[in-house]
Amino acid sequence: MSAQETILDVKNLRTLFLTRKGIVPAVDGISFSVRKGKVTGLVGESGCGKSVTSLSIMGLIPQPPGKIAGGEILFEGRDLSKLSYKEMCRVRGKDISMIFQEPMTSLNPVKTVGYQVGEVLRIHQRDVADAEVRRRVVEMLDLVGIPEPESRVRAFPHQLSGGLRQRVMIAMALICDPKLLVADEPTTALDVTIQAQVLKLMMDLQRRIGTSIILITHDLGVVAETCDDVNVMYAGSIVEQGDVFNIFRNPSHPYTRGLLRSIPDTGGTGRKERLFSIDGMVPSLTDLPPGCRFAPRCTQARESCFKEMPELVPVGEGHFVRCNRAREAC
Amino acid sequence: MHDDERVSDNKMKTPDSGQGIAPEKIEVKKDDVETLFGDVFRAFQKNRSALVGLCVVLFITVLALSAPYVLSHDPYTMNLDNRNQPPSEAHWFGTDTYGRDLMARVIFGARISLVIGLIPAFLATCIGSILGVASGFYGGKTDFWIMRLADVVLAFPSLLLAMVIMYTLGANLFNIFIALSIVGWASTSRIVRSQTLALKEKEFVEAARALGVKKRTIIFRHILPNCLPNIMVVFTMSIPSAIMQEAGLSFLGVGAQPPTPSWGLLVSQGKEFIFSAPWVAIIPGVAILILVLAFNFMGDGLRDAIDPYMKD
Amino acid sequence: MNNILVQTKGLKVTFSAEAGMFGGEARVVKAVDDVSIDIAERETYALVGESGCGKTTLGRAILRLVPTTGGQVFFRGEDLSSLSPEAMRSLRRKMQIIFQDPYASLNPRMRVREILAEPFRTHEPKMSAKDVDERIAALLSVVGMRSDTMRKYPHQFSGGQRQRIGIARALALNPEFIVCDEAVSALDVSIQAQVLNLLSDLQKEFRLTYLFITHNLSVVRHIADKVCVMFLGKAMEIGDTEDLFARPFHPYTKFLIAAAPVPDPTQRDRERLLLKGDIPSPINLPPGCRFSTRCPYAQERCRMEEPEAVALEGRAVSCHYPLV
Amino acid sequence: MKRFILKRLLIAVPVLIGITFVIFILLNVVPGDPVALMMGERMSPEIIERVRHQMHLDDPWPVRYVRFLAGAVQGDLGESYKLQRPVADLIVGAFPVTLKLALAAALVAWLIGIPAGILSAVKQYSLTDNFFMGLALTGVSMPVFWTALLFQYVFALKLGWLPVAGFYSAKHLIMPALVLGWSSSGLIARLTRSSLLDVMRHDYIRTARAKGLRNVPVILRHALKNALLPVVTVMALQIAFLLSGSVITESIFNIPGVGRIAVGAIQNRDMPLLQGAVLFTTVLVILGNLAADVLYGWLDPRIRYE
Repeated sequence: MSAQETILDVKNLRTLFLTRKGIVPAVDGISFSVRKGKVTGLVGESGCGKSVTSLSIMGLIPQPPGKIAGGEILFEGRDLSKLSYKEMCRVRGKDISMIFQEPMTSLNPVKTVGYQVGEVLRIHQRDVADAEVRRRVVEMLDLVGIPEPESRVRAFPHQLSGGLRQRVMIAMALICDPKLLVADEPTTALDVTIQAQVLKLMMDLQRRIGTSIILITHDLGVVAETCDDVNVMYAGSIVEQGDVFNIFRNPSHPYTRGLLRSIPDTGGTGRKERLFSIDGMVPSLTDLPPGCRFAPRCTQARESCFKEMPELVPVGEGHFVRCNRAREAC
Repeated sequence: MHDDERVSDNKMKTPDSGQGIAPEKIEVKKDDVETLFGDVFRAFQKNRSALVGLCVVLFITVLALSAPYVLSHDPYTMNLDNRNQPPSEAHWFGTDTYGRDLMARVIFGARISLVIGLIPAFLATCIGSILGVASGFYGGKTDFWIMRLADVVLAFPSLLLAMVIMYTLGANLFNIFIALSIVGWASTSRIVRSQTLALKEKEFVEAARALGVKKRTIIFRHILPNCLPNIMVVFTMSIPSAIMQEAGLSFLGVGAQPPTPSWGLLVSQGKEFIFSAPWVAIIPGVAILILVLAFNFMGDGLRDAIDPYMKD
Repeated sequence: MNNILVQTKGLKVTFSAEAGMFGGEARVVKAVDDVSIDIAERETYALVGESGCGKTTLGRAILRLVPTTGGQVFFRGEDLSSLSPEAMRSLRRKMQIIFQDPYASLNPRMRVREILAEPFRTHEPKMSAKDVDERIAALLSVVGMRSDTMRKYPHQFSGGQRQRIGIARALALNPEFIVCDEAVSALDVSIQAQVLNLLSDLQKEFRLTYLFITHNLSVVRHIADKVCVMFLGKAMEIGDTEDLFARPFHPYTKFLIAAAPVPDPTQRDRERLLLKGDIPSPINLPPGCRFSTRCPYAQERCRMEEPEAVALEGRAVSCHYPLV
Repeated sequence: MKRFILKRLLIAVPVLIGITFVIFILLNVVPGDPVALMMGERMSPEIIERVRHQMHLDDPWPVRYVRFLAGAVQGDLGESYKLQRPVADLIVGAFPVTLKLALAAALVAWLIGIPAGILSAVKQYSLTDNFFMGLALTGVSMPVFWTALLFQYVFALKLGWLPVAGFYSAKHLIMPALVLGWSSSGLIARLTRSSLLDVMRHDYIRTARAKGLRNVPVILRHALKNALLPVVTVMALQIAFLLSGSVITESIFNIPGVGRIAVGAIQNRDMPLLQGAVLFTTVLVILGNLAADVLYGWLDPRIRYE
């Protein structure tokens, strides 16, 4: 992975939440990088820390109770976690932008769509004329496939369907030609046929503009369709990292394997057979087991797995696994 | 039930190979238990100002209850040689226009304010909750008419409505109960109604309907217990407003009548001498402020503790 | 062929979008519009479709949890609308429901014991407290939970565990028919697999019939015997699962299947079938076929004339030009 | 939007009829003979009976109610027993005074309440927040009549800045408006704070931050308008509160407004005058609520473009 130019390097990031029940290490020492012009996936189940990672990159962790407790977020060599508030504001929306899961609630209900998209331009290019903003907004809405963009700029969010709202979010995110787009479950709230449209749109635009994308999702199908690199997260840390083909063809962490086998109907064969399922449940982040976090649910766990947290070790080219048994034949 | 055995038989059966249905271990922390009492308790535990409010209320209550046994002066005994005396060692709060001990009158006044605070607030909360739940749960015409009735009551400035009721019924303490209960139920019913509407759509209510649970049972088993924390908050919040209303009515001469030592009346009687003997009017006012503030602190604390839970 | 357990004939449910107390044109949403399905005993029947297609409403209408405006529901040949309220109440023990949201479906102020005792208190008021407790313990073990969970409150459990409690409640009265309304949609994949396995074990164990409502096609393909694809209140295509997935006759079915992402990166460059536009608002349905505004094969006739369901190789297809 | 306003208007009609009914019933079942009260105890029974008949007080109550309604619609609220003048004239004469007081008080309440609420929300849990919220809670816990006396004592007697009572110049308005507005500002401040805090938790605020917008513009452009929507409604409800409060304020500061008329009418058992004053005030409240609803609908595009 290092061979190619990277745009973002996350090194040993730790994000904590201070709650009444104690310190919650939502993200616990994760490292990954995003290659220029590629789509990097963060995949995992709820509570694994994937959204906290994205908010940490954006500097949008609510403080308090959240806190970035360590590590570096190197964006083109600059550590974002060390930037001043004002500097970070100049990065957000311009160099790095973000789209969120809920298009229903992520848009301000009392402002027009045109205003909200145009606002990004106004923030980052102060001298731009109103007519120019308007022209760019219409152009952008057209680009993301919103019909009749001239009249839609005056629409309010509640007048649009969920799919169109998410397109507005995408227009908003891309209007300043960001170098990195962070997409947090961008299609989870959408219907299947709309999801397919939006994913295709994102991929087309990505290819055209060359933006790098961090795609956060729990849906392995979406990962397989879109990502170049994949990071599988479990209970606040990355358990497997690698090229999408490696991950799907040769999943090396028992959790990744379990996840893939838990999907009903892969390949359309196993109807009516029992599904593979991972026993038990994700450990509470306030009360993590001492060794490998997956050990209590792992069918192949040995004694040593319960004692110490394994390191992320290479098992192939650009393919890393956090498992004691990774090097054994799986 | 012809096929009882099916489930019972299965009881002894060990789940096969465990994949899907292996029993899971669950750790429980005892302090997590979700009861109304638990909520209220935690509210006071967490919120220092709520605790202070509670202590002040308790202190005033104890004082008011023990007043006849502790006080050396009688609140009704006049001493015309001793009119409008400033606070002194013999009379800590001074004396009023008729030479009565102001401290005794203020402390006895606490009894009125506490009773006025609790009883009409309680009645209003009960009436409002019942009508609110009925309105929200049954909907349709019931809802329409109850809510229009609430609109009518809410359209009156409440003090004015209470004044008119007192005008009609005659000015005395008992009628204040009635007037304040009539005035107070409407806002409670609106709050309870909107919460009932939200709860009615919840899936656990639908599950009860799917089981064939009767409507009335659903109300008492599922709707009301979930409204209760909010009803508690509304109740606590309506106590201070009832106290204020009584004081206002008595101040205007349409509430408690002399020589009853109602705080509002005390301020009203003292206002003639605000320039010569300001303490006569100011001290009972301070008493109102302290008691109302204490109740407001309590209510605030309770709401802060309960609201975040009710939101999700 | 198995016996029919549950049947709907021309079922209709309409909602008024605006309660018109003072007149004013009440806008009507046809949430379920003339749907007829037959669910055979011991099979899993899936209702699948996107949001607003009426699948959830249909499930609730079958259980008579929402009022119907037309058509009939039969349970073992008995018309439910002809039953007295008392008879309906006692029939409820035969038909149950499992909900989507494991957090909203359990009363937060009741302990697990009270939640699971409710079916018995409703239908077996004479049962002793000890018997009820025994039954609850048995139920908990059936769904794979320990009986000491009885003392706990719902918020002390994870989503998957809560869903098990919901399943236990549905099973309490030994029903024959269970509506699973998006029962696994809110769960993570690994937990979803656990619950799906549990559901199919229980089906074998207790000879259950499921109406499985979901938007997730891979779940449908895994669990269902028969599928009804719905779009804006109407059944577009009904058929046996394997058959329907292998060779969809209705254009909507075809595009719906094609839209689901495939968890296999080697297939990412396959030709993609994408639908145009959005799902139309259920308030102003287009004239003619309601799918015609999105359908790439739509002809003049489709925009004028609403297609009737026609039988085609053992399937029911509501399309003028099925893809045979 | 038109539908929305129409619906509100239609709901206001039964409420209006309801309040006239309630007022009528409450005031016409009052024990004690108004005529006897008006003419003194020593008048002979025959004359009293004749006057009763002349005033139609011997008709059954539904007839009297309908007559009252018909009169009220035409602006005829009867004649004051005590002052022997048309009630409508008395009230219309006094209304501008009350209106001035209520508006001045509302201005005070908003000018104190809204900025205090915003500051508290922005600096949640800080010293500023605690200070303002403590002040607000004290504000709502102070009885208006007592605050008024306190102000009189301090500003009129001790400092001599303002006149004690009466209503002759703008200077006379300052103290009553402050007293009345102060008690209402606490409520506005608390509501503004909680509403703004609530809005700040919404997803679209995070979106605005993700655009690179800084804190102050996020609040001004994205949070404030949404947060003030519920405050607008409460400000209209405050009209009821201010009118209610003006009953006490007017009688303490001896201001010749509608509130003082009502209190005087009670003291003199002047039923038509009391009836007129209450009806008038209540109609004002309903109009205020209606205005708030319309304003809310106009401010919120989700309703405006329905």
